[in-house]
Amino acid sequence: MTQKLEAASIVKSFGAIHVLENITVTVNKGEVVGLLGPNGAGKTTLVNIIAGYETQNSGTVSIDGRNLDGLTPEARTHAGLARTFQSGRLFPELTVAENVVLGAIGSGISTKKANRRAAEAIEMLGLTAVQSEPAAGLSHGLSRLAGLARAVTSEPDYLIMDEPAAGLNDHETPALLSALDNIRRESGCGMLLIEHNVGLVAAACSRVFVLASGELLFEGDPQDALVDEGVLSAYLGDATMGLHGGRS
Amino acid sequence: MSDDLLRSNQLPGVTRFKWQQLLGPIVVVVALSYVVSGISVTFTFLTEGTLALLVMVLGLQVFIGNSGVLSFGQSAFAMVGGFATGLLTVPVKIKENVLDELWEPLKAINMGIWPSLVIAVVIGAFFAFLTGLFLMRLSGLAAGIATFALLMVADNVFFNWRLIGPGPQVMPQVPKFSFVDESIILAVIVMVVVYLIGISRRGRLLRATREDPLAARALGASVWRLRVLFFTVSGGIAALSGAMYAHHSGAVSARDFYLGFTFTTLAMLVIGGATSMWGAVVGTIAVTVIGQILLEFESGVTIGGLEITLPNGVRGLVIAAALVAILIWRPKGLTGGREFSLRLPFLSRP
Amino acid sequence: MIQTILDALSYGGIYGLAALGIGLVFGVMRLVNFAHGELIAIGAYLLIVTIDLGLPLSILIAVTGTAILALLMEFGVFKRLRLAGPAVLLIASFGVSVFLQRFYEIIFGALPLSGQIAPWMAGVIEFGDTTITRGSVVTIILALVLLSAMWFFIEKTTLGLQIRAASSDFQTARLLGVRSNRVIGAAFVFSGVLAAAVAFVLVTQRGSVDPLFGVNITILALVGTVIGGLGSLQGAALGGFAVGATISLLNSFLGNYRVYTYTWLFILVIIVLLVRPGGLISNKAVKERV
Amino acid sequence: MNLLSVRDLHAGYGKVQVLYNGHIDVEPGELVGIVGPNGAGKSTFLGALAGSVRASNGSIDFDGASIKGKNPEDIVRLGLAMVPEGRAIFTDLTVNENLRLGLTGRREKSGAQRAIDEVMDLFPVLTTHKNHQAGLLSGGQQQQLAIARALVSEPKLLLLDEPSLGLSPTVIQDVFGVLARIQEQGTAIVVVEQRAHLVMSIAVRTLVMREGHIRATLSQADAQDEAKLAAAYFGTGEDRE
Amino acid sequence: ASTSDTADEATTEAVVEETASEEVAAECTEPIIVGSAMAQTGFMSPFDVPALDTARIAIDKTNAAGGVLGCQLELIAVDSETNPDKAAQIATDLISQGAQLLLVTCDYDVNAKASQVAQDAGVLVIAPCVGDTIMGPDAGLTLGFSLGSAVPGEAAIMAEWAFAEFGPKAALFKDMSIKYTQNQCKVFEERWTQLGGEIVSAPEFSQTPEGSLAAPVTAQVKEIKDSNPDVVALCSYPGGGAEAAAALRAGGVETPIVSGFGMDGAFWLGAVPDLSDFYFVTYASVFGDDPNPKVSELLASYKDLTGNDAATSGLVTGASTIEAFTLAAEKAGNTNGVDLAAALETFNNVDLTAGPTSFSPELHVNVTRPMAVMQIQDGKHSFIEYRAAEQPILN
Ligand SMILES: Nc1ncnc2c1ncn2[C@@H]1O[C@H](COP(=O)(O)OP(=O)(O)OP(=O)(O)O)[C@@H](O)[C@H]1O
Ligand SMILES: Nc1ncnc2c1ncn2[C@@H]1O[C@H](COP(=O)(O)OP(=O)(O)OP(=O)(O)O)[C@@H](O)[C@H]1O
Ligand SMILES: [Mg+2]
Ligand SMILES: [Mg+2]
Repeated sequence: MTQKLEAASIVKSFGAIHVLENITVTVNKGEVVGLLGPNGAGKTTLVNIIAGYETQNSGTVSIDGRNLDGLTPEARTHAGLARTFQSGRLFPELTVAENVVLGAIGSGISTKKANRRAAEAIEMLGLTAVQSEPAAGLSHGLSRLAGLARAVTSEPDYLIMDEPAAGLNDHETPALLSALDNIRRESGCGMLLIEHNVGLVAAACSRVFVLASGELLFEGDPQDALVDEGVLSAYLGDATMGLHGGRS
Repeated sequence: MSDDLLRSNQLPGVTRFKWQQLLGPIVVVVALSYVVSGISVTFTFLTEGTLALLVMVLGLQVFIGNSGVLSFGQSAFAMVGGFATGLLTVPVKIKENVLDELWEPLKAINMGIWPSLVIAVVIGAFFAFLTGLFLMRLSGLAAGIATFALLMVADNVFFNWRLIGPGPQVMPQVPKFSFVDESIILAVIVMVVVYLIGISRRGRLLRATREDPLAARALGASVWRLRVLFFTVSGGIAALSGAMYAHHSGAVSARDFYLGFTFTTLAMLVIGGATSMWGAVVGTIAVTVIGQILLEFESGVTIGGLEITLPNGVRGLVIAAALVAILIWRPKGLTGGREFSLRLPFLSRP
Repeated sequence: MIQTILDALSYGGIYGLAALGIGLVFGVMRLVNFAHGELIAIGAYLLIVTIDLGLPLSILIAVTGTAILALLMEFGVFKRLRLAGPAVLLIASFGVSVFLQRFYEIIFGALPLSGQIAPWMAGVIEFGDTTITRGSVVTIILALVLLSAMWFFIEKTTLGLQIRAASSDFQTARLLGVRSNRVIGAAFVFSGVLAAAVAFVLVTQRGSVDPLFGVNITILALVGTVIGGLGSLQGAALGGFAVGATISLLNSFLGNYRVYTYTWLFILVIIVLLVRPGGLISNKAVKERV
Repeated sequence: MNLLSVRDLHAGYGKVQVLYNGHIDVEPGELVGIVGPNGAGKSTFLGALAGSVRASNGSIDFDGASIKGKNPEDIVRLGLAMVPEGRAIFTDLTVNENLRLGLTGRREKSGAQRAIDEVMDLFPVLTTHKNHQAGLLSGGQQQQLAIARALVSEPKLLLLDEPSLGLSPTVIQDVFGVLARIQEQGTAIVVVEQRAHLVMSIAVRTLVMREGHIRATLSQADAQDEAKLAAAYFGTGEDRE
Repeated sequence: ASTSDTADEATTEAVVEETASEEVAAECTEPIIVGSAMAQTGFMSPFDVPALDTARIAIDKTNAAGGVLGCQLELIAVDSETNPDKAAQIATDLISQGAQLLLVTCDYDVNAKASQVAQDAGVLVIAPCVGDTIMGPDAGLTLGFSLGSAVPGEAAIMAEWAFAEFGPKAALFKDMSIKYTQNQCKVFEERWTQLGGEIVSAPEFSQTPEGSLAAPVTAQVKEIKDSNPDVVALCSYPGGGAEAAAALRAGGVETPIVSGFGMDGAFWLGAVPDLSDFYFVTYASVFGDDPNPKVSELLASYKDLTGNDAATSGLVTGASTIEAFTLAAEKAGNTNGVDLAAALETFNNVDLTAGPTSFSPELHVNVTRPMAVMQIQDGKHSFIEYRAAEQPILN
């Protein structure tokens, strides 16, 4: 049996609003998978369901065949999941280093090892200069990186990232890309990457899912997605715009 | 990242044990206690009472400071501790005179202060654990009000139920501590416990839940379990404080631990800075000092040949105003919520 | 039985009214204002001290005075603590509360001041076997009228919207042009007016005022505000009402175990909170998204 | 005459100095961009203009009067509106209420409803979620709301801090389309953006910030020159103005 | 603020009568310090302040008459703010300053800690107007006394007088919020049934620590009304007591109400306009019609000193405290706490302003002393008679 994170046949509605209609998304261990879709498509909701912050109406979430339904977010973390938040959610009064190291402490890694993991993550994501400062004072972009660093220190089997590159500029995203690649190669974890930066997704992912209005619009190779008719009309529009500027 | 930094396990910006953070406050408390209590019997009395309050504030700090959940419930556990030690140590004859409706088996018991303290702490922690199982499901203001409800229930029960105490009366003749040293030792033990549990892995995780409970869960922190654990410890410490208070003043009654006590100790915590053990120490000292100075002024103080006497009633007024002023001046408390440090004088701005 | 319900209604009415004022400041500012009780007390003092000028003038003075004190509290203390956490605010409001209690004691003495405000409110209306005091009827009507007025003001007017915005994110509201300090001041003024209304009802009932006049009702109304529903005025009024009515009902049903009224009341409070942490009315449940 | 003219502006948080020597000129109907790496001080610069970050030194003249040291609520009433970074919507109010609050700083009280209708047309999600609690919107929807809220005040000068954050590609197109339109109608705009290409293609001038200083000013033509851009960004080569 | 009173030169006749000491006043180097840790602010202050004032008056008078054992008395009073712990600290301080007599708050539950301090230091401690027999050996306070008239006597008088006046069916309206009111109704009930009366209903209520009703009392009033009593014994104190009285009348209970010292004074009448048929048993009348000349004289001095009329009659105990101390010291020949206590324990109907006063080694509070029965009619107070308990109820 392949080792994978699977959200199978997920249905979710908030009252009358149907957000996810029978969505199945899988992430194999060691694989980077993209999740695309217009605003309000249900991407964050799906992440919340996988991580245990929302309960689906039906469908199951499992890791390596182990059913996670009904488990609390913290239990899912101990089962090998880690996530970042679309809105950052650092611990504002704690220092950046403390934020990062807590990722490891929380999943029960020894203090010594936790410190080493944190030091590596901090260095890898370029946070060394601010590591002793309280997280509250971070600029927007740095706080997103710190959130990512916090998630990776827990040595997860599967890492879900909700728009990690939002607020990073065209020069910083390549650095993020290589950092992600590093992490994946070292730990062999599977990654689910939510992004609106299609270029980043195309470069990082071996597969993408495209959600729109709660339905799965596309699943497959990222390059194919970029030219898919449905994806273009629902999501990308004039696709080049978001990527490289150049208004015609 | 240089290798020796890694080897010495000292990642800058990360919480870790520092001798000065523990010893600094202890030295301050011990030195101050001996110096002040040496002045006169009155000051010995004041010192002892303040140490009992300090233990309470430390008990509050360990829960409120680390979890960020406002709790009024610790006063209920102080009440439990005070009553427990009272019932265990008051002479049998006094119980017959004053506690006529007391449950028979309780009437006969009489033991020394030290075993009684241990039992009081255990009972207090037990009650905190029991109630914490439920109350710690709540957060924010709901938790604040629920713990407040706990205090009201405790007050109402202790104030009326003559089977387990003196009802609306005081329980007199609680044996007193013989020396100030006893209070000092207890306070130091509590300071060590509070500091160590605060910087422990669980303490750090609880602080993460304080900042953002939802994000903390994503790191694997069970908010409820952590809170229950710290609530229990805090309840045990509060019970110890209640018991120390009883052995300090020689009497105990439900109203000793009611709103006045609750808010005085909370104010001490907030004024010192709720997020550090040092804050609890500084807050307790600061509020006591202000109160004592005003008391002296009320009796007339001569400054540079000028006799200044405050009229009665102004003392309470000025203390309240001073507390509010400190909060306005330093909303994070006098220490800014940081632990003791030799480099930073504690009054430096955050 | 009918009598019991009538009693519960009228007792609940006062607490509902008190909770409305607390709920206004609490709902809008997330400030648990312990010093609300001292607003009630000053209202009562002013009524008793000036009643010789005639009831209408006396009420006018009490309402104005209470509103001014509320404003002073805001500008003197709470405005300066805008960025402080809830624990700090709570302790500060408690400090203000104690300060004012001492102040009243110095000015008016520790002994109660007594006087007769609107003695007609003590009279009873009888329906066959059951009776209800006129004061209770007035209280319930007053509570309903003020609740509607406040609800309209907060939910439907622009100033109300600005108050809510300023309290939920002070800095951003300013960026949009909301004069945050002023609109929050306005909310305090209204809470002062509501406190004066409670003072009127209470003082006609108790006949005297002392420095601790407002403490108990404030504590209970605060609890009511929270169990009623965070941030909702209807919730606050309902919660206050529920607390008052429960006290009254427990008092009838507990018989000679009445002294334990508060024990049961507060156990019920805990149960309500555990079952509905957001309060009884969470229609406008302010949820948090991850 | 310049609508906005800033000289020698210094700003920071408490004792921490973050912005040094900030300067910018914006004429009516101009769109000026600001780019720079994380932590460069871009948001601080905008905040100082809008009055939410305290400026310690220098001058800010807006529409012929100095606004340095003024309160944000007064500045917005003069016609300078800002879309802050990270959405800053009122999460517990409804979408509609958020929009109505945008009217507070509006100078002309007439036409308010028309302005709201217009932005609702621009961002259809706002109509569908009109009476929903804003905090429940998705990230990108919230960002649209934040932009819409600033638009209803119809300011003379609009400051946007990373408007594209979290927006999907089509919506980014829409937003920049709108910016181009209101710019044509005479509104001046300052945009902080991470997507340098995006902003440079429509901005007359783009300031490049690094470490609290404005290191370069690039023209629209420069934007096509990758080497020049990179140089300005990373401080290699001739970036001093 | 602390106050100290020493003698002026004027000489008035000594209050000291029979027990005057044989010894000639030795050369007295230092004044005898009387320390007060009573409450000058807070909820006990309405009781404490008048008593403290009359103690001051009595000290001046004593000093003018030559003092005690040839020494002048000096009063040092520090405000305890009705806070038991502050009181204990102040007591410690006063005793370390050499206080030979400590005055404490008129409520045992508030003064217990301060009293214990004096007890442990071997100093005589007197609570001028505690009305509970606990103040004394029962609580381990062999050096603790009260000059008050205790509930076993007070409530017995209430029962005896009301039984004689109104007949056999009584309702109790019990305030459960403090020990004093609980005991009051307990004693009343016991004495009433001893007399052959019947208790027809006995509902309870409580007040909050701040002194207002904790819950409405309509149900209780109805219970009382339905039981159709001849008299209602109201065991309470204002403000909740006043609200309860108002509720009785509003609820249609028109029968006479009898109460105790707790309901003394006119300050609470605003709650019950035009109250009639209300009776209470207390120390003396402060409404100008008390037949005891010592009381009238004291009330006059009190008015001179403070400018106010006394609110309640508890103040007579303040003066009596100093009178008793003086007599005891003269008898003991020194101011050692143990000797003073022994001297006080021999008091047998010693005539003080508060009335004839007796103590015994078991009982350090008076229960047999006559008390004033007062009436309120149309909101006006008047004195009826002095009356002693025929049979105090000690448990
Ligand atoms: N708790 C909730 N109650 C009601 N509606 C909700 C709730 N949570 C999400 N929604 C709605 O569900 C839809 C999907 O939201 P979600 O955040 O998952 O979108 P998304 O794909 O992450 O979008 P974006 O790219 O903008 O972040 C949105 O329309 C949102 O308003
Ligand atoms: N509230 C604050 N308190 C203290 N320092 C702050 C605060 N806000 C920002 N800073 C500091 O000011 C500097 C500039 O931050 P700013 O937010 O202006 O950067 P930015 O250019 O907008 O970055 P980004 O592109 O990541 O948003 C950073 O070093 C940051 O740490
Ligand atoms: Mg999203
Ligand atoms: Mg920024």
